[in-house]
Amino acid sequence: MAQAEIPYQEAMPLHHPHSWVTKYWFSQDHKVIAVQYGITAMAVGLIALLASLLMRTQIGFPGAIEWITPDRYYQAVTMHGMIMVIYLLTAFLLGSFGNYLIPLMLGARDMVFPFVNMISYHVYLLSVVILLASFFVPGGPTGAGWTLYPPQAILTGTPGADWGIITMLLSLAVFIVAFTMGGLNYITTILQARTRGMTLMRMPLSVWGIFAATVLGLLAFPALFVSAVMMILDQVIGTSFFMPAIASSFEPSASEYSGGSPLLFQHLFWFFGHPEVYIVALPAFGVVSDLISVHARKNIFGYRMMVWAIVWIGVLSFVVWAHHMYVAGMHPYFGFFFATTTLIIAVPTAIKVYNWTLTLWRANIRFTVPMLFAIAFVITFVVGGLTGLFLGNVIVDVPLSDTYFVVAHFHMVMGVSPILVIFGGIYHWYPKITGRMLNDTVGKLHFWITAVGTYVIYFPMHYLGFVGVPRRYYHNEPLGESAFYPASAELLNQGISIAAFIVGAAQLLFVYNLFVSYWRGRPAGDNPWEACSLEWRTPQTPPIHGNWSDTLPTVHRWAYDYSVPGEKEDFIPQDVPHRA
Amino acid sequence: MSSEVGQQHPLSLYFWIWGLLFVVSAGSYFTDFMEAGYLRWTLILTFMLVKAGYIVAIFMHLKWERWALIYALLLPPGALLVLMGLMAWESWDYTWLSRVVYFGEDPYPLRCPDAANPNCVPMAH
Amino acid sequence: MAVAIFLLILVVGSVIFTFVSPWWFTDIASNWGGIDTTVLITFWVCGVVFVAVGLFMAYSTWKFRHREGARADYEPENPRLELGLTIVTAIGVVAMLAPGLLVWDDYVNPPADAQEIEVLSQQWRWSFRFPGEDGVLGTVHVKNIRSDNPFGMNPNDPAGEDDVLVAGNRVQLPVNRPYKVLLRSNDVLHDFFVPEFRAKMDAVPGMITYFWFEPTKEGDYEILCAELCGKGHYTMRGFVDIVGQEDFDAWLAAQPTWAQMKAGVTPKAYSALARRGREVAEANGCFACHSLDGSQVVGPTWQGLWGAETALADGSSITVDESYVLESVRAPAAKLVEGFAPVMIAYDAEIISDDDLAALAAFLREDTELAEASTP
Amino acid sequence: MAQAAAAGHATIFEDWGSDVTTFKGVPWGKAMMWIFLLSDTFIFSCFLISYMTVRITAAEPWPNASEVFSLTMFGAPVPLLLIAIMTFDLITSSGTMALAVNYGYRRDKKKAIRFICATAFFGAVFVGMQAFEWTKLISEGVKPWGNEWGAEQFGACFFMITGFHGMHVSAGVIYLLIVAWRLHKGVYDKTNYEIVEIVGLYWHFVDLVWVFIFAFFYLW
Repeated sequence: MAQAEIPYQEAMPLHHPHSWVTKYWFSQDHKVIAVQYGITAMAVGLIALLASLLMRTQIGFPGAIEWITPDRYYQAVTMHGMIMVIYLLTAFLLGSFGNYLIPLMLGARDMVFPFVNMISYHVYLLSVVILLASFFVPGGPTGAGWTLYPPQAILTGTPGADWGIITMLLSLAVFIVAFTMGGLNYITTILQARTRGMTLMRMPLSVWGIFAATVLGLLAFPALFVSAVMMILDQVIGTSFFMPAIASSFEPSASEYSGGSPLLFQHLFWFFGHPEVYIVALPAFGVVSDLISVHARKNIFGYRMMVWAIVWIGVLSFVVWAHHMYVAGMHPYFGFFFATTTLIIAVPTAIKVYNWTLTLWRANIRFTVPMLFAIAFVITFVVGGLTGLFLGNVIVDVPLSDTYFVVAHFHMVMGVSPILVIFGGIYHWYPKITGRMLNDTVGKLHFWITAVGTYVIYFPMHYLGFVGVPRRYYHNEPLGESAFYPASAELLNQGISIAAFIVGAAQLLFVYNLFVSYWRGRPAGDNPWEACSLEWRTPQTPPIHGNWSDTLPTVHRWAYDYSVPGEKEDFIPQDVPHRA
Repeated sequence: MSSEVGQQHPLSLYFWIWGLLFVVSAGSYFTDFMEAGYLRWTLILTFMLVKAGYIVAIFMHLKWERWALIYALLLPPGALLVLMGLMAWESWDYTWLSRVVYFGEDPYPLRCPDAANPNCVPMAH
Repeated sequence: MAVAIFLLILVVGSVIFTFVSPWWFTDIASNWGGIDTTVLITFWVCGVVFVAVGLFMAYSTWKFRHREGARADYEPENPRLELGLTIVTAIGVVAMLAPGLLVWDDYVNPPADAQEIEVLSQQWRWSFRFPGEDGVLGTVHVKNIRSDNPFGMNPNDPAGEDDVLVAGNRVQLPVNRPYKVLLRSNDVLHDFFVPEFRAKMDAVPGMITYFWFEPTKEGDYEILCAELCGKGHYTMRGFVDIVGQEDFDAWLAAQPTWAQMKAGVTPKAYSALARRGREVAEANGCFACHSLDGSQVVGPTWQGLWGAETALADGSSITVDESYVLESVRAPAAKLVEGFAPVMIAYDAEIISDDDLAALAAFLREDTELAEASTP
Repeated sequence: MAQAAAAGHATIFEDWGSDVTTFKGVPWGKAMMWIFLLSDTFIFSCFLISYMTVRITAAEPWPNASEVFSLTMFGAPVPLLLIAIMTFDLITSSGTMALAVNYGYRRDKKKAIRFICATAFFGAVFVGMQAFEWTKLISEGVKPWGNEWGAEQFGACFFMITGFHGMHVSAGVIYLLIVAWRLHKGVYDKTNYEIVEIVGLYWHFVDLVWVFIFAFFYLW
């Protein structure tokens, strides 16, 4: 039966490029699209990095640059958050890693609908263009915070409440269209276009993570789409979905609103927003599992548990959303329900951490650059995950919410952690993409500055939160003898800012490495890391359009046969048959 | 197996379902002439689910798909039921009540004589 | 090797930092010691896990680093170990969750004798309302808000007549009495947060939210807005002064009730031009940043402004007169008052016409003059 | 088809545990359409849940849909008359679509095309009636930002939900016509004509959504 169906894929029509434009710009090759996604996401990510440095300048050294007015500060806060979460992390982990790895790891020729896949990237590019356009519209980009809570997002007390917010919402809606086109492709490919022998329980965990995240995305982004549509209507034609009766001293016209519910927006936003956390986290979990296994030369510990943990985290992520809203004024009894579900989700998450560390036990660890990033990810994620238990436990969240504790927590868990994985993944797969290795020395320098620097930035920040320093303050000067911002805290903020500048600058090393190694890097060979999974088994490196030779590979084993007792080599690729 | 790809069913089945859908829709329409109350709501929801069921099961052929697909499609909307339930609870038991109690807004004095009474359930119509 | 040392330093360093650094909770000043306890439980459970995982990783990365000829174990899974870890984790989770839920149950159920008070928030200041002698807060609605009814009191609700209205960012409360704080917002989301009380809750426009607490220690505590509410978010501060009962009674008695405010106990005989000036100020949102009662919000207060000697940011000083007022509206940054950030936008003649501006100046002049005239 | 549900629940584990494909016998395009519809279900549900929330929280009275959407016939107002006609029109189109799918699998190309076109026609009629309904309502004073009878969210929800549904119907009509044209040109001759079923899934889904809108918006 398998033999009967596989020709369906082998006969797949491939639109080979005929010109520069169809090869690099309108390419239907998933590998090119992956690189397009990656470059675009990184470029827009640099803007987010700049925004964060502006913020840190103002927080560490208030008034040092007069150009940073409150308006610009809040715009930087907003754009930094939104770009990082959506346009960098989501786009990179799914658009870039997803596109590159799914067909290669599953032994497919390409995504099932390459044309839709190509359109997906260009719609994403359009959403980025609209996003960047918001910097040039009257009033500048929105400064409502990345959560875009109404009513303030569309009232004039907030920067960019006219054009800024409209372009932001429009860009999000377009992004969701792009994601849907890509996501449908990923899921259909994973479910319907695997090669012979590739059962779901033989898929590398990277694919599992991307698969679960894509499912979450397809079910969660609709809530954001719907709230974006309704907020645009509220802003442009004056409906009152999210707008109750308002008496704004800034905007007399706001009195035309009545009867809407700001809480509704928050529920919809977090019904999307919490799965979004896992949309970013699950691919990172998957990729890091593969990195650890390959470079520790040991099978991933407890593969089946890892898969089920991914599935359960995905399922539970839809019933925990309101733990972002414990002090938002929602129904007080929701606290019991959401605290319980949230702490339940900690169990599968903890299992994943245990299994990563247990994979290191009795391993044979090669401290390559990807491995360094993977290890740094685990310890960063441990800190971020544990502080999540504070914020998920409803009453503990009360004094800590909306303080720097929250900032530190989510940067650890969904800022730094996934980015460390992205770096690790790029160092790991760059040889496959380009055929050359990234420079090891520069890579290690980049790693140490980034890993140590981010810890120095975010670990002390938790304690500012304990003191009670609220987040999103343009400056913290207390009015009187207030304990919430002692002089020592100001010193701490300066230290954090300096660390942030250093880490920010260090990212240039990475960009430099990417460019220079493309031409000067050491040739990589087919399988420099001696990994088992299928992407290293293509006949050519870099793989050609269509990935495989005339027949697709046949899979005989899981992707983690490292150091199998009695075998000569310490790894057995997936398409090597068992000995009779 | 090889020759029989796709869905082939006798035409009469479609005509039957087609007819039934008309009947159920008519029933659904005539609930509008009823008095408001639990009976009417029961009928509205029943007709709605019957109609939706026929369309999905027969017209969209889900009845003849394999369980692997059926469950993959029917389970995820459970998340929506959680969202819907919690939003309904919060809306009437908390947001609406606070508007009535503190803002003195009560458009339906007959519907809910004692607004502060938590047993007082707002029902439309 | 370097990685193992890095992990070791990281774990040990984090622990030392926790105990040595001066940054921790402020001294608590309310009944919510239970919150601190649950935080500590969570802190210890999580801290132990962090140290254990960190040290385990440090040891593994040192012990099992790659050596020539070495080979890893082959161990796909170990169901007993995995089950054991799952159970231990579940126990830890319950240990944190159970006390947390108990305290939350306390948090959302105010005691029957808790006194209701209202905190009214708007961009970017706080006001407060006490229920008066009848102990009942009158109904309110934003639709009622006018310049002569800033709290939006329902004019037809007798329960509101004796409500005590406190404008300005400062409020007093007597120590050792439970309060159910009703939170109301006129415009956007705000959040009433006093770090020393631990408690906080968002104020959501279009509905009422609440939390309760009982102050246990006298002192002045700073109120922070903890929910982003626009560009003036960071300026939205105030004070809660926790005092003895007698001090509080005296203070409360000095505040106007709604009935007194309606009757115009302190009427001001503005000219028509000045009344128009006040409307201009309201229409353009000036009162969001400039108060009339002496409280410093985002910009300088307008109380007693006219004719006052004002220090400027560049070190010079100036007497407030018509030409200065005009300049400050058209080009606010030109002569910035000391101690304020240059956050005000410039209002050109398209927004506020010259006539309107003259009316505004007249309002400022008469407001100061009338206040001086009424002061004995 | 014996592969049907009758095969039992054990097939779930077989299918999900197998290689190559999880949904046996489901072409790529059909799998993709199903997953898209699942995602679209979340969009429409979020719209309807939002509508439910603003309706329950509304402190102003909610206009009575059966009065607002009545048409005068023979001098007496008949509630929801137009909506009922629209409902029957959409069911009719669903029936023709089902027949088109059936003929597609019988490889009766001509009849399949004919019924697809009939479906598109009924869809276009639906959009036309909706345009009429919108015009009438707007002229009677129902606007997205307010109406004379009560809560302003009534109009906002109405235009948003029916508008989004109407856009789906319009897109469906175009999709149907494209498929019919390509079928006629013989683009799909080498396949099993599963494209007809794929477009049919979309069309039935649009009808399905209307069932919920009818119950929750017009009858509530």
